[in-house]
This record gives sequence, C-alpha cells and structure tokens, in this order.
Amino acid sequence: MTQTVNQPAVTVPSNELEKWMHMYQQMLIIRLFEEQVNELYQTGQMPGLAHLYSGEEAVAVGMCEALRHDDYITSTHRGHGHCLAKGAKVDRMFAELLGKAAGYCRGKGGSMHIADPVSGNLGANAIVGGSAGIATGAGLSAQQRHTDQVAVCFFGEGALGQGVIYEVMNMASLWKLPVIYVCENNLYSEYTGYKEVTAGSIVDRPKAFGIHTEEVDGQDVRQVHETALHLVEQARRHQGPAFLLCNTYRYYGHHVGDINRSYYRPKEEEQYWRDERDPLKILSQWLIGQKMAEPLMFEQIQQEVNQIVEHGVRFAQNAPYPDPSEVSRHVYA
Amino acid sequence: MTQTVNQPAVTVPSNELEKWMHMYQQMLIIRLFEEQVNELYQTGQMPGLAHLYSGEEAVAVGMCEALRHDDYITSTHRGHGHCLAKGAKVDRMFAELLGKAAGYCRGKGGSMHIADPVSGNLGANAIVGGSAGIATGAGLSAQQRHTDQVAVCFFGEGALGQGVIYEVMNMASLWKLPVIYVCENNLYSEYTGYKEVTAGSIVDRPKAFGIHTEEVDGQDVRQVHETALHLVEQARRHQGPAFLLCNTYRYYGHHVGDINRSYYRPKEEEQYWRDERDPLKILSQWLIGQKMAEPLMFEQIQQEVNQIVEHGVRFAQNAPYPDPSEVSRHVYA
Amino acid sequence: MSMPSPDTRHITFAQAINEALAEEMRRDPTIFIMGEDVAEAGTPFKVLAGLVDEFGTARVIDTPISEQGFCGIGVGAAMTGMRPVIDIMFGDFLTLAMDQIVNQAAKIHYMSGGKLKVPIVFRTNLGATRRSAAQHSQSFQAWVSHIPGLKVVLPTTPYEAKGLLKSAIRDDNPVVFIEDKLSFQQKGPVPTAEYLIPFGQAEIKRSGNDITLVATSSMVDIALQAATLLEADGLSAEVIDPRTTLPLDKETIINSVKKTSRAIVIDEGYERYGITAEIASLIADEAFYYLEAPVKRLGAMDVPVPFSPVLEDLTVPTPEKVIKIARQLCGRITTSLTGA
Amino acid sequence: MSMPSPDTRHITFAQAINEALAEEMRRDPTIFIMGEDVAEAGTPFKVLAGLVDEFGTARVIDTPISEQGFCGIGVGAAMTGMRPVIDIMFGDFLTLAMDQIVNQAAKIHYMSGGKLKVPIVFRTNLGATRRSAAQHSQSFQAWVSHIPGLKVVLPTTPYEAKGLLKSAIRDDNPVVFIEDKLSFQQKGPVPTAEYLIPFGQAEIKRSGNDITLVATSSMVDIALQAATLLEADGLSAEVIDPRTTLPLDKETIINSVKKTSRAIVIDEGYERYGITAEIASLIADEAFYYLEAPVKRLGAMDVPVPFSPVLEDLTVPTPEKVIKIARQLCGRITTSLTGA
Ligand SMILES: Cc1ncc(C[n+]2csc(CCOP(=O)(O)OP(=O)(O)O)c2C)c(N)n1
Ligand SMILES: Cc1ncc(C[n+]2csc(CCOP(=O)(O)OP(=O)(O)O)c2C)c(N)n1
Ligand SMILES: [Mg+2]
Ligand SMILES: [Mg+2]
Repeated sequence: MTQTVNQPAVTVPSNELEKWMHMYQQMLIIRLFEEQVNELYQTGQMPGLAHLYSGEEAVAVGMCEALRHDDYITSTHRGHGHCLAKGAKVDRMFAELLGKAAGYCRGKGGSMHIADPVSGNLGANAIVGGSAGIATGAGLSAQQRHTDQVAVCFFGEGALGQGVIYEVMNMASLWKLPVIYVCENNLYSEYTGYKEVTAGSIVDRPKAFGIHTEEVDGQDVRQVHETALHLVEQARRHQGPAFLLCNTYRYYGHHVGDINRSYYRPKEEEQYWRDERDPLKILSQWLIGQKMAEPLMFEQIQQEVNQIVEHGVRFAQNAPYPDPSEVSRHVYA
Repeated sequence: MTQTVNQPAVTVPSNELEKWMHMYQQMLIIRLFEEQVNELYQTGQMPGLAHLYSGEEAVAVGMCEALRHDDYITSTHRGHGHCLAKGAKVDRMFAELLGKAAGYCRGKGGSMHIADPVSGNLGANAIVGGSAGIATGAGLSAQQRHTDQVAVCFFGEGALGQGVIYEVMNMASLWKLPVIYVCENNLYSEYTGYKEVTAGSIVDRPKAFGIHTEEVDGQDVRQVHETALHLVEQARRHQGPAFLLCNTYRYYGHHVGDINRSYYRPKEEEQYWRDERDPLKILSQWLIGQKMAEPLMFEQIQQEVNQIVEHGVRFAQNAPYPDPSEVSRHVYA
Repeated sequence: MSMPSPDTRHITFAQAINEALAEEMRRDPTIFIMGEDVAEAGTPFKVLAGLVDEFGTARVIDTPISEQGFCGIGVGAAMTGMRPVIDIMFGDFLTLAMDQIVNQAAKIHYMSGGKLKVPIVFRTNLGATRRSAAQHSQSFQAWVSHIPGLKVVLPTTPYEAKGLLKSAIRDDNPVVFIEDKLSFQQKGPVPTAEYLIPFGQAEIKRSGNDITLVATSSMVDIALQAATLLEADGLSAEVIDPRTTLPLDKETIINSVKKTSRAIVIDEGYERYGITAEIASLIADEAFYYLEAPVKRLGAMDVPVPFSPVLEDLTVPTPEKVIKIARQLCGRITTSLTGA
Repeated sequence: MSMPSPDTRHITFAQAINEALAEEMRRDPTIFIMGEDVAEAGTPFKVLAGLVDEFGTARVIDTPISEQGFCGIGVGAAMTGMRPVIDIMFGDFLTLAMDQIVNQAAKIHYMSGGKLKVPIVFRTNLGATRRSAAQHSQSFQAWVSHIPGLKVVLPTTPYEAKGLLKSAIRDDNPVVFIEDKLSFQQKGPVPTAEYLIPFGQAEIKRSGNDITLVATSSMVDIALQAATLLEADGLSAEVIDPRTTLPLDKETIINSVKKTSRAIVIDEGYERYGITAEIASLIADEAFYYLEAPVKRLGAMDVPVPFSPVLEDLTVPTPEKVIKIARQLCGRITTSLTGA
C-alpha cells in the first residue's frame, strides 16, 4: 500500500485550481458541519446520537466529485459527509438532525437515514452493510433502464463482516453492474480495531469475486478523486463493478457520546492523524506548495463555510417540528 | 486444477490395501443406498423427495476416513453420503427416510435432517449454507473445551452464494478454529450451472480470508483422502481452518423427481462422468492396475453391500411409524 | 364465490400466476423477475415456466443462492424506477431476507419522509404436508403482517392469484405475496378479460348464518369442506377469506360475526402469536356484544413440522378439527365425531 | 411485588444482568459470551462492563459485525457441549439472524428426534423513544414468540433480569432474552442470596379488582403508572407481568380477568399481529363468560418508528392512553382527559 502525499505526475491546468478549491470547500463544509453537530449534542440541543465523519472528508468528496448528479450513492450510519458531498444542503441536513419538518426526511429519518433522491442519495442506513443490496440494485436498475448511471456504495470496513456484501458483490461481478464499493477503513468498528475482526486481506476479498480493486490513501482527496474518476468511467462504460479501499481515520469517537476512548485507541494515534494526515491540510499544503494557492484563500473559504453552517443551524433551530398528523403519513406510498 | 488419476508417489504397504478396500466398500454402500432410495421413490414407497449423492462418494468417504469418531461433521440436503461415511447405519438411515420411529431422528427429520451425534454427525441441513455456522461453532467448542476434535463442514458450491459462509470463515480464520470447509463443486445448484452464479475464483475466496485452501479431484478418493489427512492433522494441531474444493458430479437429478434434465445439462456430460470419472471405477482400476487387488474382490464386496442394503431397506419397511404422541415430544429439551 | 365475467377458462393456480406476470411484464417494461432457478427451470414448482422464453434472461434473472442479497438488490432497483418481482423459493427462507424486507423495504418510504418508494413484490409460499420437514414447510404470514409498511397477500384460488398478483405488482409499496404450494396444480375459473382484485377486501366464499369461519390461503378449502360437513348438523357456516392480512378487511369479518354470533379463525401458520390471534382478538373486541360463544382459533400445531407423514398430518388444521370446534360453539354434541 | 429475601441491595438492571452472567460463568466453565464489542467495551450499553477482566477474551469474545455468523457459531457450540450467551446489540438486528435462531436453533432438538440440544441464550433488546429511529427501535418479541422450540423472556426489573437470565442460561433450550434498553440504568432491589425465577410464571405486580392490565417489559411501568392514576377514578387495576411470553402463564392472566372482568393488554411491539393479539384472544376465549367489556389492546402505533421526538413519543403506549381505555371499559367518562 502506498500512502503518498507527493505531487501527481500530471501538470495542473488553471481550472484544476478551481476544482481542488471546490473540493477543499466541500471537505470544509463537512468538517464544520460535524463540529457543529458535536456542539449541538454536547449542549443537549440534538435528540439522539450522531456518528461524525470528521477526518474522512476526502473519501466522500473525492468520490462524489467524480459522480454526476444523477448517479446514485448509498451511505451509512456515519453518513453526513456522503450526503453533503453528493449535494445535500447544510440547512436541511441540520433540520433533519433536529427532527424538524424542513429536514430531508421531514424529521422522520434523522441522522442515520438522510435520503435525498434529488441529489441521487438513496439514503444513509443504520444497518451495517444494509445498503449494499440497495446500491447494487440501483446499479442493476441503471443497467435495465439502459442509462449510464453509476451507483456508489459507501461502507465502513466493519461492514466486511456482513455476508450480504459478498452476496451482492458476486452478483455485481457476474452481471457487470455499474457499482463501486467504497470501503472506508477508518481502523475501527465501534470500539474494536479492525485487525481483531478482519482476517486475511481486505482487497483480496473483492478480487476473489472478480471485481476490479484499488486501494488509496483516503486522506488525499486528489488520490481518491483520480482513482474514482477512473473507476466511475469504467463502470459507466459497462465494464463492471469496482472496489475501492480508502484508508482513513475518524477523529472523534464512534458517536458523539463516545468521549473516553483511550481504552481502545491511544490519544497519540488520534493526534498523529489530526496533525499529519488531515485531508484539509494535505490538500491546502499541496496547493500552496505548488504555488497554485495562497493561505489567504483558505481563510476566505473558511469564513464562507462558517457562515453557511451558522445560517444552516439557525435555520434548523427556528424550523417547526412536524405536525403530529405526520406520524401516520408515509407508511404507505 | 489437476485432475490426476495417476499413481501417487508413495509406495503402498499391505495395510494400504485394506484401507482402500474399506473405502471402496464405504463408497459402494453409499452408491447402492442411493440406488435403493431412488427405487423407493420411483415406486412410491418413500414420502417426499431426496437428493442423491451418487457420483460424489469419494468426497464424503475420503474426508470422513481421515476423521476420528469424535470429530464432527455437518451436512446438507444431499446428505446421505456424509452420514453413511461418518458411521451411520444403512438400516436406520432407511428407517428415517421412510418416517419410521427407528430412524436416526425417530422419523421426525427425514432425508434432509439426519443427525447422529454418536457418530459425530451434527446433522444434515435443508437450508443451503445453514450448517456453516454450526460446524464453525463445533470448532469453537472443541477449542474452548481444549479437545483436539476437528469439525468438517460439507456444502455444495451453491452455498458459496450464502453470505454466512464468509462471515464464519472470517471468524474461523481469526480464531484459528479447527474447521475444514469442504466445498463439493458438482457443477450445478439445482438447475443452474455454477459458472452462471459464481463470479471470480472459488479458491481465492477462502484464501482472501487467510484460510489455507486446496483443490482436489473429488472423484479420486485417494487424492481426497490424502489431502484430508493433511488438513485434518493441521486443524488438530491448532493450526487453523482449511478449505478443500472437491471437483465432483452428481449422477442423478437435483432430487429424485428431477428426471428430465437435458434442458440444463447434456446427457453426454452425465455419461462422461459415469464412464470416465466414476470414483468406484477409478479406485478399483487403480488397485487392479497396481496388482493389489483382483476384480473378484470387488464383486464380493458388491454382494456384501447388496445384502446390507437389502436388509436395511427391509428393516425400515417393517419398522413401525412413530406413535402419534411423538408429534409434540422433543419440541423442548 | 363472485365471478365478474361469464367468459372464464379453468386454469391452474400456477398458470394464473404465470399469466399475471406475463400480462404485467408486457404492459410495463420496468417489471422484472429475479430469484433462484426462475429462468429456464421456471422454479422448482414450474410456476414461471416459459416466461424466460418471452421476456429473456435480462427480465427473468437467475440468481445465486443469496436470498438476502437479491432481495436487497430488488429493493435498490425498486427505489430507482424498476418494479421487481422477487422469487423466494420457500417461505422458510424469509428468515434469510428479513432485514431487507423489514428494515429496508418496509421502512424506506417512511424514513425518507415519503420521498423514496419501494414498489416490489416478494413472491413466496407457505404450507406443510408435502413431507418436506421442518425447514421447508413453514407459513410466516404472521411475521410479515406484523410489519407496518408491508402489504401481505394470501391468494386462495387461481382467480385470486391472478387478480391479486396484478394488484401487487402495480402497488407502490413492498408486497409479500404468499402462495400455498399445494394450490399450484389446482384449477379454477379465471376470467378471460383483464381484472384486478383490490387489497383489503375480504371475500365471502360461502354464506351462512350460524357460525363464521375466517380462513386464509390453504385453510379456505378446509373451511369450505367443514362448512359442507356441518350441514349434516343443520349448521350453516359462513366462510370468509380475508385475502390480504395487511391491509385487513375488518368490516366484512365483523359484519359476518355480528350476524352469526360465533367464529373460528383458521390459518396454517403456527397457532401461538399467529394470524389467528390478531383476527380473533379483533372479532372478540369489535363484535363483543354480538358473540354467543368465545372466538376460537385453529392454526398449525406449535411444533416444528415433522417429516413422518403420520406425524405431519396431525399438525395442520383439518375439516374434522374445525367441525369439532364448530359443534362445541353451537352447542352440538361432539362425542360421535371420529378422527378429530 | 414479591421479594424472596429481606437481604437485598438496590442495583441497576444492567448490574443485575452483569451479576447473573458472572455468577453463572463462575459456576459453569462451558458458558461463554459472544457478540460485537462485548469485551473491553462491555457493549455500547456497558451492560457487560468488567466481565472480560474476570473471564478473559476466551470467554467474552468480540466478534466481527456478523450477526448471522456468530449466532450460527453459537448454535454449533451449544450443540457440542457449550452454553453460549449471544449478544445481539439491538433487537432490530434479529432480522439478520432469524435463520439461525428459527430454522436452526429452534428446530434442532425436534428434528434430531431429541438427540441434539441447543442450550443457548440470545440476549437482545427492545424499545423506542431513544431517538434512534426506525432501524434501532423495534420490539420483535412477537416474531420469536411465534416459533415453537424457542423460549422468550421479557424481564422487567433488575430482580427479574437476574433471576430470569440465570434460568435462561441453565435452560437446555434456545432462549431469546429481550431487555428494555431504557431499563438498563433503573435500579431495584435484588436479593444478595442466589435465586432463580422459573419460566412460565407471571407476576402480579399490583393487585386490583376492577380491571386487569397485562403488560410486558417496558410496558409494566406504564401499566403501574396508569394503575396509580386510575385510583383517582376509584378504579382498582391489577397489573400482571407475564415475564415470559413463551411459555406463557395463561392461568394467572385468566384468573385475574375472571376476577376483574375487564382487561387491557399492553406491549411495546407493533400492535397488529403482535404480542397483544395472542394474549387478548386467549383472554377473550378463556375468560369469555366473565368479561363485562371487550378485551382491549395497546401496542406501538403501526408505523416505522420516526426519529423526530415529537412524532416518536406518539407511537408508544402511555399511561394516558391506558387510562383512557380503562375508563371507557369501566364506563367512566373520558372527556375530561387531557393528553390522551
Ligand atoms: C447489522 C448491524 N450490526 C451492528 C450495528 C451496530 N453498529 C453501528 S456502527 C457499528 C460499527 C461500524 O463500523 P464500520 O463499518 O467500520 O463503520 P464506522 O463506524 O467505522 O464508520 C456497529 C457495530 C449495526 N448498526 N448494524
Ligand atoms: C437458503 C436456501 N435457498 C434455497 C434453497 C433451495 N435449494 C435446495 S438445494 C439447492 C441447490 C444447492 O446447490 P449446491 O449447494 O451446489 O448443492 P448440490 O445440490 O449441488 O449438492 C437450492 C437452491 C435452500 N434449500 N436453501
Ligand atoms: Mg470503521
Ligand atoms: Mg452443486
């Protein structure tokens, strides 16, 4: 495995700058969104729990920026990043997290179930591995409807424990479905290190099913994105599914309530990833090193995003709860 | 894959003869048992259906002869061969198939559920892949109880479609459980060729979970047995699980009622396997070629086995049905 | 039994299913079939025979033995514009697909605040006495009927099979469609003209005044046989087939019991915590002031289904068991009854 | 509530579970625990905290996220001399393990003609109002109670949690042990001395004469609150906790209703085809001639559990809903009632 943060071989045209700055902004939106979610939890303003994506932003953004608006994604319990990266808006995301009617699911889904068909998001899923079938089915659907849409299935490395993932990868491979399985290995499933529960080799698993497999540094959005472009293109051209292993890390606990976590992972490890492996830093430092960008530009973005998030959370806080009659609506279509 | 029927490198001592003649007899018992089952079905004497093991005898016998009496096996819907090879008696097997109280399960299990704890048989299973957990659990149990027992999980290649098999192989590998997964690839699951439903490579799948994997000619009992000895020894010495792919073939239909099957497989293919790849022939011809045995010896065995089977079926036919009160017994222990 | 048109043919239940699928698939290109051995084999029960010839393997898809996986794939396809009809070979295998059916299909419309929908049909079956033993004989309608977001259909005759399956396919919700394996070869009249049967409308299969027999699926025939036998006692039994347990047509059931004052509920699932419990408790509640005797229930005996025919036959409701209870409820002497 | 010994301590429900496991594991080396994050983490609910320190990782085994797989492994271990206690983190995940629990564990003793047995406990939980939304809030006791071969336990207080779990572990059959997530931190008196609570014995949690409230698990407290509120109406409610739904102590329930003539059955599972249906239909049948009003049921609203607190709270039974029904059954005016 190569975790390079070096310059890519390609030379960078000027619209490249725009592209990377956009991705920087997208990653920052996720980062600050999650900080705000944590704040809402700590101050007792948010019902329930949430699983923060902080630290993993490069995966969702690098991948989703390789997708078209009409491509599909499925997400997980740790889904805010995927939703935002695929096009969800901060304000309605917060509204959903607070259980408000303006939320993406009218407050009925909550943090673990945000879906937004308009942006191709088929939903976060609170069953680990639970969306593997859905993403694969979306791929089958694209094939049946003769579109060239692609479906991306995000899941944590913990989902490799769920047999269903092998069932559907087998079918995706047999039928050459346009599905990309994106495994976010953030080293832990809840409070257990992945090596304790993952035998053999992760990448050999999809390969055994005949699936094209790649592994990237999930902290380097450029690496994620370039690999994603290639895999998406392949899937779009009906060349079959792919598996992308992204090595990454979550900065916070398993969920916002998981505060004392030194019994399962050392503080130093967390600090190392924050200091040395941060996807925002890696991208901004590279852009600065390339003399493509100035530090000031990132500060400006920061201010903009701060405003988006502040506005978004205020919108959500002021939004009304669903009417009680909503409780029995939408049970049936 | 090498499908050799050549002489092994080892020289054969005289008790080798006994060993192979015993295995020949075991295989023949299965063969003639199944012929009789077919007969019972065709003449309307057997309730329900049965899945015949004819053609695959070398797998069960080669494997079970490498096991101790207190080792475990789990079996499938096509389970008669495994049960007999692990030590079940023909008469009580027939009794079970006819739903008689003298059957191994008092007539309550039937063809797809024969269990015989005395011979280490934890049961056939009518859920494809349904016994993978059980076998793995028996391995965990052996480990926990500090015995050196080994558990063998027989399953058809169709069971590779069931995710649970990957779930348990992962745990078996992680915990170095004494479990041997024996995949009987008889080329079909029901009426579908395995290539239509099996992507990539079968052997690469267990390997990806870090499981020691071998592939043998499932028609050559010597090859199966020698590989089995090695894998069992390894498992017994706490060196972890193994996966053994046995390439084999079923002579009859998916079940006794599957008569017209040319729409899914050609008659010529069936004939080829019967003529050229028959496990009984392969063994007897080798023994004769080695001048270790005479044709007459096989005829004698044939007569003995004929008698065992005839006696067994008569026993079963004359045996009484369970008392009606049995219906509500054994729901709870 | 009502029959909407004199233009009928006598076809088997299996043919009725087959026709419903063929007609709907011709009408709507987004419908496809997926499951084990559904294509060339047409399923082990041959119910789908020939469909692959007309619609090809792209629309009649043989899967690996991966119930959870292909049900999940069906859900994803349904969410994105298709209308899959998923074949689960035996009802017993629902155990493997419950997460996809219950945690995914049933909830997605609600969880998404009404934005996504899952128009999918899970076709499966129920019933014992085929000598298939404990893992191939179960009737799990109670489980799925417990789940909001699902609809559950139990067709009885070829007529219902066709009309209800067409409605199931056109429904925008996940529908679990449970067929009786022993019905497949039974024939019945089916209209030539197209028709649909709406969900939530029970059918009065036989009119009567003295007792109501509410029976589902395979048990409707048992109830009808019992009703005929009860005539000898001078008892006139009304037989009601709910046809869908979710939604359930309470009104027809309750109205019948208000008329007859007595009821037995019969279903082939395990009796305890089964279908009969829901319907019996509804009757006992809503027809309370009309009842002259307690509402009785008859389900499968609460044991794993035994293989041996002499035992298996004891586990299912029979006309004899029904009439024994009916006579008791109606104050008739039961001692002369044999076989029950 | 009966309490067998004056020597009691007040401990939490979680501690009671923890103690039961520790005591049994000390006594019997064949017992082990298996599940996700059960060892160092002691489960997300911390119920198992500390057990790994005493018993080590060989007996408190962290698994991958493979519910079907590790339940199956548990079944195999149970068949071969061990007594596994399997942790299924949320009751909603039963959907993934139904095949192992229902088609394997529940049937093996019977299918083998009594030769094999499966002494295993599946510990899991139930209950909504934790703002966990539709896939982490379900109460599936109706499903497992439908299955012959299983036993199903719904402990209510710390006292029951400990005594019933010890019985479950010693039982030679598969037991599904379902805890209320909201109970974990609730305290109650637990004897210092060892005790077991047998299955199939309901507990009269409160005596009364006018109406019987049969309530399970989380709903016992709701029923007790309702009973207190009903005093204001001069109504004396008897509260019965079945404690095990399979086996079910019919006698205690029926005797109570024979005395009170009125009953409401309350359970946190979905109402339709749920636990309440079985118990209500049993009462309506066996206490038929004693009833002065129909037996009423109260389960969770038949909707996927919504996330938004304002909606979620509407879906569960409340004391107000109970008293509203109770007043109706007892002929009291209900118009003045707020919040129901
Ligand atoms: C089927 C299932 N089992 C268990 C859980 C409880 N659970 C929620 S998240 C999680 C860990 C997931 O780990 P991973 O897939 O690596 O994702 P991460 O949280 O690291 O992003 C577990 C066990 C669940 N939600 N679904
Ligand atoms: C979970 C499950 N799905 C489907 C079936 C129906 N079925 C019985 S045998 C079989 C094919 C099994 O094929 P394979 O595993 O290759 O075994 P073989 O019959 O070839 O020995 C199928 C699909 C089943 N019994 N269990
Ligand atoms: Mg992880
Ligand atoms: Mg096969």
